[in-house]
Amino acid sequence: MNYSSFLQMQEELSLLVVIVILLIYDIFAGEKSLRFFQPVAIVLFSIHTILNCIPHHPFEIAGGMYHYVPMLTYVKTILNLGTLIIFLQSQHWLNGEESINRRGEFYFLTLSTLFGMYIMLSAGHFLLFIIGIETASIPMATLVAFNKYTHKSAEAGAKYILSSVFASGLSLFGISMIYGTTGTLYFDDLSGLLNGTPIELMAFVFFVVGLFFKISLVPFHLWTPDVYEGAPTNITSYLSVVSKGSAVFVLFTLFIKVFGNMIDQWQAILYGIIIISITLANLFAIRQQNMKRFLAFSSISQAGYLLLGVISGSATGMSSLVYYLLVYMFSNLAIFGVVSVIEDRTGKINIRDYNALYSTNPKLSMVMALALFSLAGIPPFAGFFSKFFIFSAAFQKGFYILVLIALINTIVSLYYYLLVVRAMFFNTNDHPVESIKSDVSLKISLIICTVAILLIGGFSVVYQQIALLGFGI
Amino acid sequence: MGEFFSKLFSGTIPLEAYIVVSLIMFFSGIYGFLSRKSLLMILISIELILNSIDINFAVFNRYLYPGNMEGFFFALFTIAISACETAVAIAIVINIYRNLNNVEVDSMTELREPSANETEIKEVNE
Amino acid sequence: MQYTLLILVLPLLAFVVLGLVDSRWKARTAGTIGTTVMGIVAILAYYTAWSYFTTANPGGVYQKFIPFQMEWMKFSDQLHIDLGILIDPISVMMLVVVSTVSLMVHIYSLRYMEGEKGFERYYAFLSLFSFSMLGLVVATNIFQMYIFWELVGVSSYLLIGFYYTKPEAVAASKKAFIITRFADLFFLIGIFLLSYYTRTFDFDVLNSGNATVFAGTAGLSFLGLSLMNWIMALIFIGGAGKSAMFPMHIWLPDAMEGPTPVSALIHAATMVVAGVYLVARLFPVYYFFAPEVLHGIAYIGIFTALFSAVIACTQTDIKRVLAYSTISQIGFMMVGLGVSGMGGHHGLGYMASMFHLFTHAMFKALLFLGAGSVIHAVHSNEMNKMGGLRKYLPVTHITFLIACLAIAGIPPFSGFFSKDEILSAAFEFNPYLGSLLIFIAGLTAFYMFRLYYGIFWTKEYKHEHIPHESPLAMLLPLIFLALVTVFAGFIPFGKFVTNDGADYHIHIDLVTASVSVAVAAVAIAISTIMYRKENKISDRIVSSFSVFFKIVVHKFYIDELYMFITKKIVFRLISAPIAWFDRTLVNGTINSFATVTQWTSLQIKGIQTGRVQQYAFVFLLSTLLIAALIIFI
Amino acid sequence: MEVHIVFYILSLIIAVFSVMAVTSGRLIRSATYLLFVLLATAGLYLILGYQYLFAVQTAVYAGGIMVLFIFAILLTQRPGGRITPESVKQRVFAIILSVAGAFFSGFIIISNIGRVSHLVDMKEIDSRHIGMTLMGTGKFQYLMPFEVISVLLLACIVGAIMIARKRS
Repeated sequence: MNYSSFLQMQEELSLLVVIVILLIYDIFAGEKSLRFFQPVAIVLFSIHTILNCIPHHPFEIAGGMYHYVPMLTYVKTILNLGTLIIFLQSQHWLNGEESINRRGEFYFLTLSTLFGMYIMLSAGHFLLFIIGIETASIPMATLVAFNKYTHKSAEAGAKYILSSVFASGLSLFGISMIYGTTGTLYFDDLSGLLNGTPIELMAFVFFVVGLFFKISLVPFHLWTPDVYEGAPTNITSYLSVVSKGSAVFVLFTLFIKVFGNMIDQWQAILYGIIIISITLANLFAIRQQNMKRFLAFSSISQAGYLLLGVISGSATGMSSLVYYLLVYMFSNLAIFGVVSVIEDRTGKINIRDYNALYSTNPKLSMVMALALFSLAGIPPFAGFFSKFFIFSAAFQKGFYILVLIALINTIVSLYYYLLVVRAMFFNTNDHPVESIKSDVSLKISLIICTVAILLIGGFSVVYQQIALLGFGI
Repeated sequence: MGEFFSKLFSGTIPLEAYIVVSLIMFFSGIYGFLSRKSLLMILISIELILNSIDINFAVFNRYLYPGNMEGFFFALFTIAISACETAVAIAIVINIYRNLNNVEVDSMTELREPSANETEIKEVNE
Repeated sequence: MQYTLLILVLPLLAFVVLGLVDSRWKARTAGTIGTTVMGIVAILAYYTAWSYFTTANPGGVYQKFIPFQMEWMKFSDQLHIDLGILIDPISVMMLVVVSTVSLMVHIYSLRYMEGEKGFERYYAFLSLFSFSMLGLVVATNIFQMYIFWELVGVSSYLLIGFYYTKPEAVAASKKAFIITRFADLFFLIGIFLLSYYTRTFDFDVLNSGNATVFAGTAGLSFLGLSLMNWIMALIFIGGAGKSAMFPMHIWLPDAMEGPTPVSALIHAATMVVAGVYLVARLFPVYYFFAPEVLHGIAYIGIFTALFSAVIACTQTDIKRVLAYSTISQIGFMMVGLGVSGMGGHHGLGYMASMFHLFTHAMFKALLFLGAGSVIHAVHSNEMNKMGGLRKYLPVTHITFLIACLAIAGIPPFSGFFSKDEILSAAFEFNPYLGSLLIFIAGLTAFYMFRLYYGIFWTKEYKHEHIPHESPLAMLLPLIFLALVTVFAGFIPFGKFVTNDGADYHIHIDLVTASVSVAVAAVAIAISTIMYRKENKISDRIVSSFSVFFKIVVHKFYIDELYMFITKKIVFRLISAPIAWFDRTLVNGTINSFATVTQWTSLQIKGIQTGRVQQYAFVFLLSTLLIAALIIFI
Repeated sequence: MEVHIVFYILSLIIAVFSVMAVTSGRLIRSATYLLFVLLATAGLYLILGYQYLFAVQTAVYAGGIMVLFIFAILLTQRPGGRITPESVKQRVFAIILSVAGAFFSGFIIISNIGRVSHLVDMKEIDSRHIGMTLMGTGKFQYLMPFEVISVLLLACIVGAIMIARKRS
């Protein structure tokens, strides 16, 4: 019994320390000192992020139940950064009358789900994996229902928990069948044992749809727009960036590590799913009038692009995927930051309300336009390079038609991203959103995103660092 | 006929029998989830789904891989997970009840694709 | 030549400064900053050109310089994206063209755009556009070119949509952006394929004519065309999108909704010639490895030239006439490239095409700015609201006339020289092609003078206010460009720009020249008869039924017959249907893609009902289907 | 022999009450049927020789989850009230899909499980062994998930309380 080996799980332990400190602070601090709760939380979490951003040597503990590879540090850092930005963006909302009593819970629950994602990423065993994924999704439902006195949020929470439990039921069924045919749940052992017999294929499909659900791929996406619309905006961005990002990465590692022998089959599945995800989501996105639903469909189609990195199953695919994730995160968070501040201050959430935003809030609309251009993949913004890399990764593996379809879809997506740009810059409005004075933390978050969108495209260091680790799974 | 019965009652209970039982439980759960209107009924169906998976794990472990206790522990932890899910789900259902004054799944349709007609699209897209 | 970096950095800085301060400065300050910066850039470009052309050909052949190069993105060990500045004859020439026209537009806009809302923003976008166009021109590799290529698209989107109170302008900007982006898709696929097989983006390597670079593509073909042909065709589609070749030309006429100086900058001299520049840049690759595509380019070019020249005859919006004429002239340039060979006399087409690019940029910018001056005076784009303006706008009139003569190919104006070289090259390639091209040149002369007479002669339109000549800031660019137009033809262009870098002495082919001048003169004459004065032929016919005036009548009958043939038959039966085809079918097809997409998206909304059980149903059904599919298939 | 009879009885209970639990018209009856199913499942664990699992199943499900259900039912339903019946269309679709799913997966599993199945030993697994396995850090030992799930439990408790607690 080597308990001290657990001490090697630096990232998880340090996150737990943050969680515990915040929990104790929230419970025992008086009214007065609670005023500093949010700054303290953010500072603590930033320290945690900074402390854990340097990759170290790979190791595994608990008999291979927990894996660490350097690439995970990058992925976890990306998730940390995303969470940090969301914390920064949610300040004003949390200080509102309705939610101020629950801000302690907000941080606790968010960080718990983040912890779940950590575990999910590092797991080397299906049990630990399932616990991780459940930790990442069950408390998430309570976050979705966070504005519990509003009908929409409550409904979104219920929809999320029901869909999520249904998905995890199917997933668990799949795992039980995997266990039934192989007798082990360790990823390392499984890779040699699974070789695509019918029962394994069935088990695989049942298992993997649980992840597809989390990534919200068509046709497992139906919950997404409803939940995105109903959830508090900052939670929506958390769902669309952090939760989705971790799931995509895990999907990649599982496909390679556990289901490597079934590569033909899962490539076939992904092939179909990528096409319908991108296309259908684009078709839906065109007609949206609610900003959050719009972003939901946009993020579904972005998930399709992310899977292009997975389908290649190569080292370039992996590094392009992580890079794409990074860029997608900054772009999406910039948009969500703007959307959340506008919703928070004015309650306006329709795209029509964004008409002539530029005339009253030039900076917010500039940030938003930049991020939209980045998502649409227009050079020289970061989004272009990430798309280019992920397309080349798929291209190199011979998915020509798939890349072509994805490329054509970028035109459709350009069309609807331009709808928003046009609304902000070109359309007229008798009652535009009034001029918003954003708080410091939001400003910081938006500056971080903007700088990142501009710089990640401008300097190759980031990509090279990621590519250096190559196939670190 | 007699042979069939003697076969039924001798030797070990076949693995398939357990699987059939668990499948019945699983798909009754699925049926309940897909068809019942009350949110609480849906939760009950979920319990059935999760419970049937526990049986799978326990049986596979006992019959096929008795060497170690993977399935046993998986079942054990699944019970804990389903307890968590139920707790949270029930809290959310009660919250729904507060907001809607009922627990019917059909009344949760405020979040949906707006029934836009063509003119609205034109308005947006010009 | 390190200072060439400044050519890129300065406009970018100007954009950042003007963009960030938004409305804090007075409009005049912003305009002055933008114009000054562009002035410096122009001076730098001229200096670069001067020092390059005087020093860079020690052995009679121009060398390439890469004064600045850095690695930007490293994708894999062999494949990396660089950012650099390439100085060679065509890039230097383009630097001069872009910076000159851009400077003129900057100066012109000081007064033209005066008082417009968002004046500072306009200058910021102008700087951004100049930056991206200059970056495109000096790109050292195809990827850098692509990046700036797209940036040009973005900034032109912003500029065309500048009049955002006009819904047409907004729609046009989006259309322009999306169609060019669609074309760029193929460009990008071409780049994908090219880099995949050659492992390089560098123009230097690609243009070396070294077959080993393309060894990876040897023997590969698809649908009967070799892979290299496919790649180069895909890349050309990108160029065709930006250069408005048929059938992707439809965005250009619509884009005329933008401010007129913007049209002068984007749609005359810079963005639309990017496609020509792209083909010229990759000319050795086209010539050695994809000759079929090169010939295809010539045919697409001539078809587009004819097609849009015919349409130009029917337009009444003066900017649209100019737009179609631009498309037509770019078709000429494409023909020049398409028929060209490599080096010496064979490279005539290439040289001519570049020459025409240069002269066309000047006189077309002049035409657009002149049109802007006219629009400024009468506040309308429609030809029937003009007429008789020569009295009120003397300077505009003269400069416009010079430009018209140049585009019609009348010596000694610059257009004559460049067009004549293209014609000779085309004749050497294929006499039929050459003849057709001469006919199109005649057509050009015809519709340009139709435009000219329509604006400055014919019957005077009753204006509410008496039209007045534009202010000096607008006239100066007109005069400058007119001077360039008059004298540019005498530049020994072959000395500077040829595809092998060696000196080529231009000699005018007298036969071709005289034929083409004659055709142009006849076309102008016809135009004069038809449009110089308002025709009242029908009145005259009524009043001249008297037998005594039979001869006179007879004379008029010829006139009438002639009018009948041209106006009724040619226009109604040929030009109008082509214009209709263009509006309805080509444009309609593209628009219908959008409609179909929207329609589909409307039809499928039923999936998203808001019922969570239905979601679960779809979820399980898809799971089972996927499982069944992969198990049983 | 006895074990067979017990197994068949338990299976029958599970099969019948599973179906009844999801078709019954009254919530409280459904909950009761669910309880029967859960207890019968616990019985199956006993047949398999997993006494510990039996205990956990009984305690957590019957003792914990069922109580939650009863509370929730009492909170949200009028006593004796029936639930609004479902539309026939929805039921038919649900039946078709679940029966199809059951046959599909049953067919795949039964025809492919392909190993001779027999009970090796029905010996009770002693709790010391269970304890050691649960607390170990080596391979096939489960301290790690045990620790991690505590975070899940805590988070769920906090989340559930946050959602369920009344406006203060």
